[in-house]
Amino acid sequence: MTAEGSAKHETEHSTEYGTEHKTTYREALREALRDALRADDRVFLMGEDVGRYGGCFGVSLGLLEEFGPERIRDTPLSESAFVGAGIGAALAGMRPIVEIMTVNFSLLALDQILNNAATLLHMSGGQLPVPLVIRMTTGAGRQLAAQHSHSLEGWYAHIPGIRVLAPATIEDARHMLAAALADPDPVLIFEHGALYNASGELHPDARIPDLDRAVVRRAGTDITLITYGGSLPKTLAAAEELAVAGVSAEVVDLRTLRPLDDTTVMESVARTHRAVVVDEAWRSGSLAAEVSARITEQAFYDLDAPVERVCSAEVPIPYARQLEEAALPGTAGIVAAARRVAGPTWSAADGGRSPSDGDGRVS
Amino acid sequence: MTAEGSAKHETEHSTEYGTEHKTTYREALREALRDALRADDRVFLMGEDVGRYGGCFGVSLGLLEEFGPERIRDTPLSESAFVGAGIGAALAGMRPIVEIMTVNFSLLALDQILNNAATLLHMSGGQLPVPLVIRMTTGAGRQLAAQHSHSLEGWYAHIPGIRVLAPATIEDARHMLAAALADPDPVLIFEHGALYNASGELHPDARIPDLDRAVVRRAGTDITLITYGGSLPKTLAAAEELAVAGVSAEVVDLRTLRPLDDTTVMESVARTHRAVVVDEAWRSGSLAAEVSARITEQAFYDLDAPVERVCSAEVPIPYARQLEEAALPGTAGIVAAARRVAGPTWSAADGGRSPSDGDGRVS
Amino acid sequence: MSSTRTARQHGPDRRTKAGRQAAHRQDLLHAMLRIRRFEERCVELYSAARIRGFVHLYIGEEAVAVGVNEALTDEDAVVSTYREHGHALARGIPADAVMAEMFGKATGCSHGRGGSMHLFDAERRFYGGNAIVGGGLPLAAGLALADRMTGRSRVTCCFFGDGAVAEGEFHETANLAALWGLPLLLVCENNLYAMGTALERAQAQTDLAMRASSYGMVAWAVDGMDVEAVESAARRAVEGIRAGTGPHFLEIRTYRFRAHSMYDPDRYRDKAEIERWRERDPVALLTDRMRAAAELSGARLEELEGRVTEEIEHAVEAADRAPAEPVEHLLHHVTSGPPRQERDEGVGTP
Amino acid sequence: MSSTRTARQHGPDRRTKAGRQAAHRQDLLHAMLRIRRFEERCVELYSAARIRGFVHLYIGEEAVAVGVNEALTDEDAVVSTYREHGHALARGIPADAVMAEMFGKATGCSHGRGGSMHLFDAERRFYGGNAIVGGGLPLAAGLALADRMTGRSRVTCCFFGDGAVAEGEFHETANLAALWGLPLLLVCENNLYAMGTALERAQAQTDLAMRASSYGMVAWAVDGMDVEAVESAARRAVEGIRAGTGPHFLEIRTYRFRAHSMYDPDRYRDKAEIERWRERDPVALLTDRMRAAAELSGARLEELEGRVTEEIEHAVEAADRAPAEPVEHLLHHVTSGPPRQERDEGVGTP
Ligand SMILES: Cc1ncc(C[n+]2csc(CCOP(=O)(O)OP(=O)(O)O)c2C)c(N)n1
Ligand SMILES: Cc1ncc(C[n+]2csc(CCOP(=O)(O)OP(=O)(O)O)c2C)c(N)n1
Ligand SMILES: [Mg+2]
Ligand SMILES: [Mg+2]
Repeated sequence: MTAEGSAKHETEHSTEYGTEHKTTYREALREALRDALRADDRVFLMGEDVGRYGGCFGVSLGLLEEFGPERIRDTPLSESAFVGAGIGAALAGMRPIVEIMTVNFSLLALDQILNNAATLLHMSGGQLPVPLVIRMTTGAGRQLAAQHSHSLEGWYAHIPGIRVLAPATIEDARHMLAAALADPDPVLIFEHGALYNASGELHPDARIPDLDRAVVRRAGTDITLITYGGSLPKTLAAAEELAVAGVSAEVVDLRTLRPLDDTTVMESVARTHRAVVVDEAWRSGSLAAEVSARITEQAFYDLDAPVERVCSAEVPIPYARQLEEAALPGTAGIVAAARRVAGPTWSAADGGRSPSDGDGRVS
Repeated sequence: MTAEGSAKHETEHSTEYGTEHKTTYREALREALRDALRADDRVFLMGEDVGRYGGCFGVSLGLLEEFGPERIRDTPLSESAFVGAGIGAALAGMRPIVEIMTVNFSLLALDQILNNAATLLHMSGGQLPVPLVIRMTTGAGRQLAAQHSHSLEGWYAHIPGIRVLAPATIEDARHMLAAALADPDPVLIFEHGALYNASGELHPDARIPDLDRAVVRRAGTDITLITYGGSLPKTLAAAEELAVAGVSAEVVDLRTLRPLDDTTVMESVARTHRAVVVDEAWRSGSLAAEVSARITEQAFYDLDAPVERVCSAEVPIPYARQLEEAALPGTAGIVAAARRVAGPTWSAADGGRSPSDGDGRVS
Repeated sequence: MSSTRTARQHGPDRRTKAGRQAAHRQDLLHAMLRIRRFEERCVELYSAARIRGFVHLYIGEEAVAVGVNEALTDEDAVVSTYREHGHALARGIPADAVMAEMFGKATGCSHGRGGSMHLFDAERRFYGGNAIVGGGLPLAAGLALADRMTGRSRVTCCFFGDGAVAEGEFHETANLAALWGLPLLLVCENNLYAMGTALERAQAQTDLAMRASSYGMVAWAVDGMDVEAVESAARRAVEGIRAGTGPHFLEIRTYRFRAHSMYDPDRYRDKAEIERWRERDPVALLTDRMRAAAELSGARLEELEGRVTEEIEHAVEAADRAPAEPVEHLLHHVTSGPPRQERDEGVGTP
Repeated sequence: MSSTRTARQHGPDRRTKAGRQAAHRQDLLHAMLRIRRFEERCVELYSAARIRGFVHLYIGEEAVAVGVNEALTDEDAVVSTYREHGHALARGIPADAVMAEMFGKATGCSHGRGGSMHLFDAERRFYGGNAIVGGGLPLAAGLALADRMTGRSRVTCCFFGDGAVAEGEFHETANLAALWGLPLLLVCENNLYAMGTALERAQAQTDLAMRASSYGMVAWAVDGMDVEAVESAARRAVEGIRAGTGPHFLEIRTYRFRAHSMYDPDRYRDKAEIERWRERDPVALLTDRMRAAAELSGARLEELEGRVTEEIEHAVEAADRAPAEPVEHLLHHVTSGPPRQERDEGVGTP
């Protein structure tokens, strides 16, 4: 992986998930935590099983030994209380990093996030910034069934006053936290559960990313594929397949889900004139809808075809492997959508939805 | 008001908010509750202050006296527990109507709604339908400040397995409940707080609405204004203003926010070729984004201009009147957006956003 | 605390014990009168539509805010509810700033963004103003946690109602605070009702102090109509907290004389019950006690009332004259730093 | 309960008191063995990747499910957690249906949609299978409420862990149930850990029965390794509930011999602690007791084990052969009735 920072349209030439072994997404997250804890006494990590257990996905393993139980603070199963406690501690000058095991449990703390963390600054007329970072795992793909497979980061991206991040690469896993801690306002970081074991090279002179910018992970000319988080590897794989078929796909990684970087998206669409948005959330009301709506609003006259979305089927994610796979966006589905949108057979007449286009829809 | 039921594109000729006095939105809701309680022993109403107090907005006033404290059941301030109890009671054969005072407090029960009510049927392989109705007040406009002014029905419309309703008229307030109770699955009803005092005539032979259908509240030829709930009166007022200016606006009331009735929307857009979506939620990630994305996906080649959205400013809704008004969609803003989209000055060159178009944006 | 500083400039001789007691009682009386008269004025202003939104009056409960506040220093923190005019005024937020906030003016203590339910004052460590029942509790635990972690001996005081005890947040926070030994003073203002729901119809166990003590924290009940009883209980609790014995819980038994909010027709309470409680009006109770001890002359009371009236009328006039927060500032303070220029932060047009 | 019906066909003479005791103990032993062997087999199948997702073993805690279940009738309801194989099997869901569910097959008790964490059986009033800690509690209160309102004398039994007691849902549900006198049996499986967090690091008050009794409900602690002790406690509690004395809480002190889940390296517990608890293995404890009373011969035990093995191997083979739920059925049961044909319910392509 190459470093990417201020360069707006820098391209990722290879992501190498699962090939190299220099480090993993999990280790990169851990190193970022270690750095932050070493750099600033006000920083502490708090959440369920972050200490003795080492984090439910092993991200904080070893940190308790280095930083002790005050700063690597195990909490009871009380999501609302310990997230709220993070808000209060931030108000009182600390720099808490609160881990909610997974997005699925974050609903229990949503009131605190929406009505306190995101709101106090404005409601107090600017008196009370909340420099809080909340990390959580998101996403499906590991046969964990309906209650453990949500992708709700799009909901959080609806909330004014907070920043929402989705590190999709090892670089971002390594460097986003520092940027998040530098933000005076609440930042939510969504780590996709299927990425923890992703391994790859970490460039030594990587810099802290500009959180206001999306990044082009792969340059292309025929179509823009817009995605983030756990869907990035699938989308990059789809782009490779499309290349073989003669379609040059540009892949934009949103990285920051709030505020969205319209500029990077629109500049890409202005070049390719076609776009597909890939998002693991349920289709209706997904972040993909927002991206699609913005493209329509801002780049309508650049478009040669309607924006399409590849999302999860609107079903509680089932346990059985074949059902789960059918429910989630996959490389084949992305390729099919991109071909519909970009393909030479596209025509206004059938709206690009000829029954034979193999998009895998079932009734 | 005229009755509307199965007729798909029936038009509302006058809404008469605040003019006639035959009944009010509040009373219509109460009559619907009374009917339901009389018709079916399994129906009961449960929530904070629904009994002795008469409901925080007075909707259930008098029902305790008629039906007693078992069926008009006051609860402690325990949103998660009493919503969950509604789910359990529904599983055991009751037909509970749970009132959450306002959408603002529903976050405390969101886990129960998403992970139990919406999920049990599918997760159990079809064994456990949850015939539950949840009512709550939504929306801003009464200077109640950030924590009491949310419009989060769009979040709920993201959840597979539930139906989401937004009665915008006295007719719908009167008749949607019966349809909701007839649904074997969970139904959420969002009552806009600014509508409770709306008064008007209730047609005696109004029928139970078809919950799968949106409805055209005003016929028009030049542009489609799509909205729901508390924004309907403002949108109808905007349509009147537009008519004076020579723009014939069709107004579609979505009514059911999940599942969305694409047919009614697309048929209208096919006629008018232009659309504006009005939604009181914050713009990013709003239901308006979903409607816009669908129009792009399904009616791209019908469009003569990009779909626009008129939403709330992305700010915790402030208390001060002038700030709140500036934050919320209003008739002037809808008119301005519609003129941008439909107006003769529209051109591809400036994307319709010439700085002088008076859309009231501030920096 | 600073709220009573002006009162302290006048009155009895503070060099004798009796004089100190008399002077202190005058301070307490003054602090309660400020709240009482401020809110009575608010009722008028609400009727005149100068104040809007939800307004929850504290009338009848003044002894709680005033008594508890006596035990706190300027370094301590306060977290409150939507029924918080009393807490804010006792804490020392100027009446001007509170009234301007109720008017939605730029000079308000939340710059017009909060209104009655969301008063803030970072400098005075007054963290608002929370309109989600129970929503302030976790936050208060966090303020206390920061003090614990940094070794400061500050106390965080969190006010909440009897209704809030039913919320999961109460339970989670009580456990967390007791588990971690946080310097947190939990003040439950038990006014016997949560809106229209009487305590015994909301709580299986109505002895709330007992409920709290089941978390392993010190907890007891106090007569909330007697400001001196509240003060001494709060002092004892705060001492315990500063001594490192962890969170304390005070169930303060009080009563609201008015309806829940301006919208509430108050149909769920017996008029006789209200009358019985009015007989224990905390202002009258203290006034009578002072009169019995010959600590308060009619002239002195008149003077106090005069000072209070003056302060409040000044607040009303100042609020009236104050500028509205300009609409152009709508997007200020959504995030720190200059407002984002993004398209998606665009303003809807009214 | 039906789970032990097959065992009842054999064994000691049930006409004498001693015979009845021996026979009953054999039933209990059989029920526990089924769970133990079923899960041991699951471990193998998980290693072989035939079972996926999160799997939480109940090994060591069998006496809780089996003992409590003895007190319930077919009309009663059960709400469980993600650690629920034991509850499901004790309740009488056929091993075939449970195993097929773990395989994700169409014949599974949730048609492959739930997996290990979400077993359901509407007919047996087994309401799952909830993977949100504390998430089953409010629902259980609702099942009980329906019975209360319709005057049925059924009981709802809700299992949950010691960790769940920290969640707001526990508190809200306990209060609601006590306030309304609901026929609810709250069974807290206190295995001393919530994942890697020991009870004393999660609860300020570790006497959970005492905590529960602060809501005004009957509550006590029971030795969870002794299935007969659990059974008699559960019977007493269910009797009380049926007699109309409202919810009861049992803190059942138990221990999981295995890690929290298949992913857990179990670094947070002392090996010696685990060994100490293994000495009180509920299966061994009962076996020893029966041997001491000459109620269990080696041959009889072998026969029981053989029957259990047969049942489980049948379940594995059947699950193996069973058809997968077709991908075309993905959208079934999202709502009742035929799946909606809407565009927005379209399926993503893998
Ligand atoms: C979570 C939540 N539920 C419901 C409400 C509506 N509500 C506002 S105040 C109130 C009563 C609270 O009673 P209590 O805690 O006793 O405080 P009091 O008003 O008596 O001071 C209710 C139900 C709310 N604001 N938040
Ligand atoms: C709300 C919520 N928070 C966290 C988790 C993750 N989690 C699953 S099981 C568990 C431990 C629960 O412990 P306990 O209640 O004691 O039950 P046990 O596993 O010991 O049977 C945790 C933290 C969850 N599933 N739900
Ligand atoms: Mg109260
Ligand atoms: Mg446990």
